[in-house]
Amino acid sequence: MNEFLRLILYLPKQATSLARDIDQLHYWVIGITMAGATGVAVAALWFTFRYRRRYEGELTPQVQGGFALEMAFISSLAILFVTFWVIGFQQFIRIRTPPKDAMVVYVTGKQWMWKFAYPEGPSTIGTLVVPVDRNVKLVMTSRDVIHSFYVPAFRVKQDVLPGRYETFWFRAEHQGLYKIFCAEYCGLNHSKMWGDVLVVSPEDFDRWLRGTAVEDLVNLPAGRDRQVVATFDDPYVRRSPFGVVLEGRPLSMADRGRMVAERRGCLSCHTLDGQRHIGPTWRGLWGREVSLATGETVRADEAYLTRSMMDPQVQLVAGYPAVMPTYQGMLEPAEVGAILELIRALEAPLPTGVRYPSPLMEPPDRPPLSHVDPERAQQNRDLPEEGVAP
Amino acid sequence: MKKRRGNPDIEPGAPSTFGAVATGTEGDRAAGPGRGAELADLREVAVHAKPYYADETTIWSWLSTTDHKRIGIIFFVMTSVALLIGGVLAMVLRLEHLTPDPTVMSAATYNQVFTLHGVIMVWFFLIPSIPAAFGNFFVPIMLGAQDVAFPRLNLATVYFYLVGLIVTVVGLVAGGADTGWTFYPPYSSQTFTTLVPILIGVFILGWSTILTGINLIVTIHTLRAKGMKLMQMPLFVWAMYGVSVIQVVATPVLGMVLLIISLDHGLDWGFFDPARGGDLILFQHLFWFYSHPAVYIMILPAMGVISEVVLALSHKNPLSYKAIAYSTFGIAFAGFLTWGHHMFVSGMSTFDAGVFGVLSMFVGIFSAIKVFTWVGSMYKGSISLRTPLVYVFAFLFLFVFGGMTGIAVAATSLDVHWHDTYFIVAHFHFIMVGASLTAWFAAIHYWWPKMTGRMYSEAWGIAASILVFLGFIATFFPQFLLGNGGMPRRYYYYPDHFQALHVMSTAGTWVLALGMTIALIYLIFSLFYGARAPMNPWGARTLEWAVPSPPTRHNFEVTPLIEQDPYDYSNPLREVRPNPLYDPELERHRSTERSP
Amino acid sequence: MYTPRVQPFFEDLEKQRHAAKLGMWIFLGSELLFFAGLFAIYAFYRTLYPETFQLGVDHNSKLLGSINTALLILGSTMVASAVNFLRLGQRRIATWLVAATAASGVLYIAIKSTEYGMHFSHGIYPGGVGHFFAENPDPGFPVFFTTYFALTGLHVIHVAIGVALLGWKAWWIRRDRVDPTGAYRLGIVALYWHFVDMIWLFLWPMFYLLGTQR
Amino acid sequence: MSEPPVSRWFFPIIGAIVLGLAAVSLILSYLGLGWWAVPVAIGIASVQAILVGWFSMELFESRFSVRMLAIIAPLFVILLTVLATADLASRAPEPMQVPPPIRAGFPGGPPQLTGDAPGPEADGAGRSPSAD
Repeated sequence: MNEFLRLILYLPKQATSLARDIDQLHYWVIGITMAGATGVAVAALWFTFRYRRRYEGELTPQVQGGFALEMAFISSLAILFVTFWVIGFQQFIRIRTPPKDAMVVYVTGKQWMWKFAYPEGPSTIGTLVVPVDRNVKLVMTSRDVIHSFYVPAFRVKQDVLPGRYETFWFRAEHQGLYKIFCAEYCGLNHSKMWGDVLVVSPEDFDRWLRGTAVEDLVNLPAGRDRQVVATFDDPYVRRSPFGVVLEGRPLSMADRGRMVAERRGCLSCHTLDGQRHIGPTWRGLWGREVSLATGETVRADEAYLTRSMMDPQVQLVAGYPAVMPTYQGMLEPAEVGAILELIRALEAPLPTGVRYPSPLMEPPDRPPLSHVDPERAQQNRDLPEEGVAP
Repeated sequence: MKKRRGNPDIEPGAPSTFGAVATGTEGDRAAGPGRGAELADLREVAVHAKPYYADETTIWSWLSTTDHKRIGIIFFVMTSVALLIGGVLAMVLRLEHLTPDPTVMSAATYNQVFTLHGVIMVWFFLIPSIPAAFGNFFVPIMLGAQDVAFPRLNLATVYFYLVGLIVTVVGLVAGGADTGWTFYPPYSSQTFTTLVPILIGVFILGWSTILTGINLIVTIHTLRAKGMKLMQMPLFVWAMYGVSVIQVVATPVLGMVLLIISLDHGLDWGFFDPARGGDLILFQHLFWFYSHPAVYIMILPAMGVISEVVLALSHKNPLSYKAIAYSTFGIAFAGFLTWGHHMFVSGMSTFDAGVFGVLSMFVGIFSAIKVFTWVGSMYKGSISLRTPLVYVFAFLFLFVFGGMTGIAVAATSLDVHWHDTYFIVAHFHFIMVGASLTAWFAAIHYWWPKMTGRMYSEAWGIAASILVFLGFIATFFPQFLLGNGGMPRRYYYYPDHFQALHVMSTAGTWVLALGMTIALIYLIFSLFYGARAPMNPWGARTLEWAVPSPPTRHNFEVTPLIEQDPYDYSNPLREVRPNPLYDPELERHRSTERSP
Repeated sequence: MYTPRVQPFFEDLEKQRHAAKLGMWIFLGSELLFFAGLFAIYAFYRTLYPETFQLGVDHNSKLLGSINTALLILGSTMVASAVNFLRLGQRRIATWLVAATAASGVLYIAIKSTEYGMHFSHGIYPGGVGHFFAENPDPGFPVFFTTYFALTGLHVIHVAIGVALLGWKAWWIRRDRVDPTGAYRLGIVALYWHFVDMIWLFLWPMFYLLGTQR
Repeated sequence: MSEPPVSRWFFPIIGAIVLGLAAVSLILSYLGLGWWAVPVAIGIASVQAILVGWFSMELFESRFSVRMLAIIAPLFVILLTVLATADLASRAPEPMQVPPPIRAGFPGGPPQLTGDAPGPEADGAGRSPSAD
């Protein structure tokens, strides 16, 4: 029955359980409303035929509508509409509240393309590769105008605004390729701002994370609608817009965070190996109770860390000088995300086995050491010093 | 009783009503011999008085007229031209969608064409068409007044509309706008098109609707004929009252929004620019606070026309006069509470989405009351199937169909899938084209005899109305399916699998255009060769059918006495007699010393 | 002596007066909604940046704001008594009062422009332009001052229109030697001036009093 | 307006009361009411507005239609302001305190970052709109 109704109404295949529930409500609401509409028209036609004018000047009785009849009609309609709303709003809350254990992917909408950055490392343009049967939470922002991340197969969309983060979560239940559209008008090539959600098995996903190109994992359907899969793009390399396959080393976001910390001079006051320096160390800082100069303690979570980047003096850590300049308006959203991932990664040793000799840094008046870790420094040196944005 | 052609509804032998020559009736004798004389000669004047358009026929007399009927005709012509332009733009848009790739124009042109289609259709046709054209023409006559409360202000609205139209056309030529009719920042602040002239043009046009609203409200309050209480006014006047209230309260907020976007785009003041602390969702609140009541500005006059046509052609009193009158105000005020359902996915808080969702459901109930009362009023009526009634059926089916999809969209979770897709395009076209445009056609055909003194041809009328109905279904029903399939709005390119439905929809527009052109042709034809219209072709009881068609410059030579309820079809049509309080001295003073 | 002519379609002068007053009130209703957009913007951003708005309000000079408030309240009283005197038949006092109200309006505009001058000198321009915003880059400031310029600017334009109307009315009373029954024509302009005064009664606390209240 | 004239001192007294209220509001603004400052100031302003409206604008002698209008118009202002601000108040807390995006030519703002220069022709993505 679901399949039959879905085909009649030209709805795309339901890829998530939430989509199936929404479609159930869809069938009920459209069914009842269409019945109501045809009922009204048929009643009008029947009355026209039944009470057609027999002779000119025919007089008609003065029929006053019963107040009770009117009230009955109104209250029944009110109850019906409000039940639609109650069911609808519950589903809306399910759409809007992502589960706690969801895997996070950072999405940036930019004039006429979608970019995805995975905490584990690769970032792609136009193609969101996710494992099947796994909660995925997208933390989305826009670089210029309002876009809207819309996946018809999930029956969900969410506007993406510059200057704000919006969340969008789903749990794909079938492997396959689902189209992404931009639903909010955003300029010249708004109609070209497409993308794909590629749902693969968990093993394939892990192999993809470690660098296997997607084309080897799954044979993607050819044809114009599918975006060419771009993997391992490197934000520092300028590349063509529509996701030509490109080269680049697997850089985890934490690595990139460290590069940003170097460039912005954070490492001239903060250390990564637990040493106390001009500013508090970042190792083990994530989620720790920090005691502030004002006496109260606060948990070092994302909100606290980003606020102290923007106006450091507000929640100064006890026992440290208030010398940190504000980074308000200096950091890109992606850079903030990268630094957060770096701090989060410092709980456990860095996956790439980076060793940090101590002490690391000189006082700020001297230029910071150009490299942090001898082996990796060589790799980073040949990166052109260009703008940063995953 | 043989059914006579042309003039079926006047019972043989009944005295033709007050406007034309009235054979002596007992009413006059009772008014005393002396007064009978004045009554007779005044009626003499009435019969031979020339129609309003024949009074003076210089161009200047039309440009400087303060006669509400001429201003109604000028607005009727101007809004019809706007409909023509908007319709051509719509046809071009649909041509573009024949193939997923560029077909007739480039992406930049496409963006400007759909913006212009929106701006012209919404502000230059849908909002002013029925209130300014038919409202100006018929509300004073229906109330038994000679003119609106502020005639010169009424003329000013014509010029505001003209200046607005010219500034918008200049804006179109000087770079146009490609932001859609919603002008969402930050794109409207950064777009390369010169947006500001079009914004100023619509701002000036906004003044025209506000002043029309003020004029109609004051006319309804102060110029009703003696004895006509609020509950005895025709239902069309109630609809005009409701529309004018919304126009007066909502349009200024649009004016402010347009000014802010002009400052944003022109002088980069950055009200909503996130880089300078602004919030984009605040703009959407302000814009939709106006734009949702605006859609009720578009549908309420249509409901007023439908109430008139249903009751007149079924010769039946409304099932409950109070239900329709009060639900007009229900829609007018509830319309202001529901704007949030345009912003469910825009990043508004979940709490607000819930509040606006449930409030939107209640607006649907007021419309349902009206539909229930209309269909209920046809019960036990004496219905004659004429062209206006065919348009009423089209209205009933399309309005309820479109309205119900509105209820479906207000169930918040469904809107998340439908928002900004062709489902929404189909929903609001079902209401704007399906309901408002069909009601506009019904109004044209219902009042054509009164406005022009000519009868249109019934056969062609019904044929054209059926063509319009079928063309509409063929155009917009596929768009519901496109929306379900996930086809987003304002898309120049689109995925291949949507092409079949797009071709069907484009074919539908050709049938719709054909139906409308046929209607245009036979209406113009009837202007010259149509049969002379009798005073009361439908046998309706409202006051505008008690004056000669076309009416004279001052509608009623003497203020009429209100005796018969406007929808009392249980006793024969009574001749409208002059007001017994008629005092020749006052009347002479009024009738001779005319305002220019 | 000028006695207003009854329009042919109004039954009597009283009905015509009511129509004029109702028409003006509806127009003032729409003008209030015209300002409503900006009031909503102020309320929204004050909730978003409470402290920055208080700092911004401290930046405006409370003295000039209060003088303006007194001026407009005085003007509103004078024009109301002018209508009353016209009804009492004393045209001379009425003319002087209307002229005085117009003068108070001009003074208001003068004070307002000096305030704008002070802001420009401090490097505050609408749209977050100016060195003031570079020195304290708090995101709330550009939005506060843009709303300040928009709201007070729109209000000053309305005051200017009011001054022109009042001047024309003062001249009309003297030239036509208006009699009491014609007083309602002045009443219409008085309504507009009271409306302008009411808007400022709300703008004054919003932009001058609700600071950090030291 | 055509209504019977009132005594010559009627309107000056009303004006004095409104001026007095303004003075009260000014003094209160120096007392530092904290959270209560906004409701008190707006409350005093509303009382002043009602006084001016009821007496100076002759609502006390106007017919019901005018009075109804004088009540409805402010209601709509309150409706728009309250519902828009409610949206802001009830928004879910941001997952991250987001820095506002860098906008080319942000007047008075910090120097523009190198690299991806945002703006319509950014990133060579879309061809410049004119050269279609």
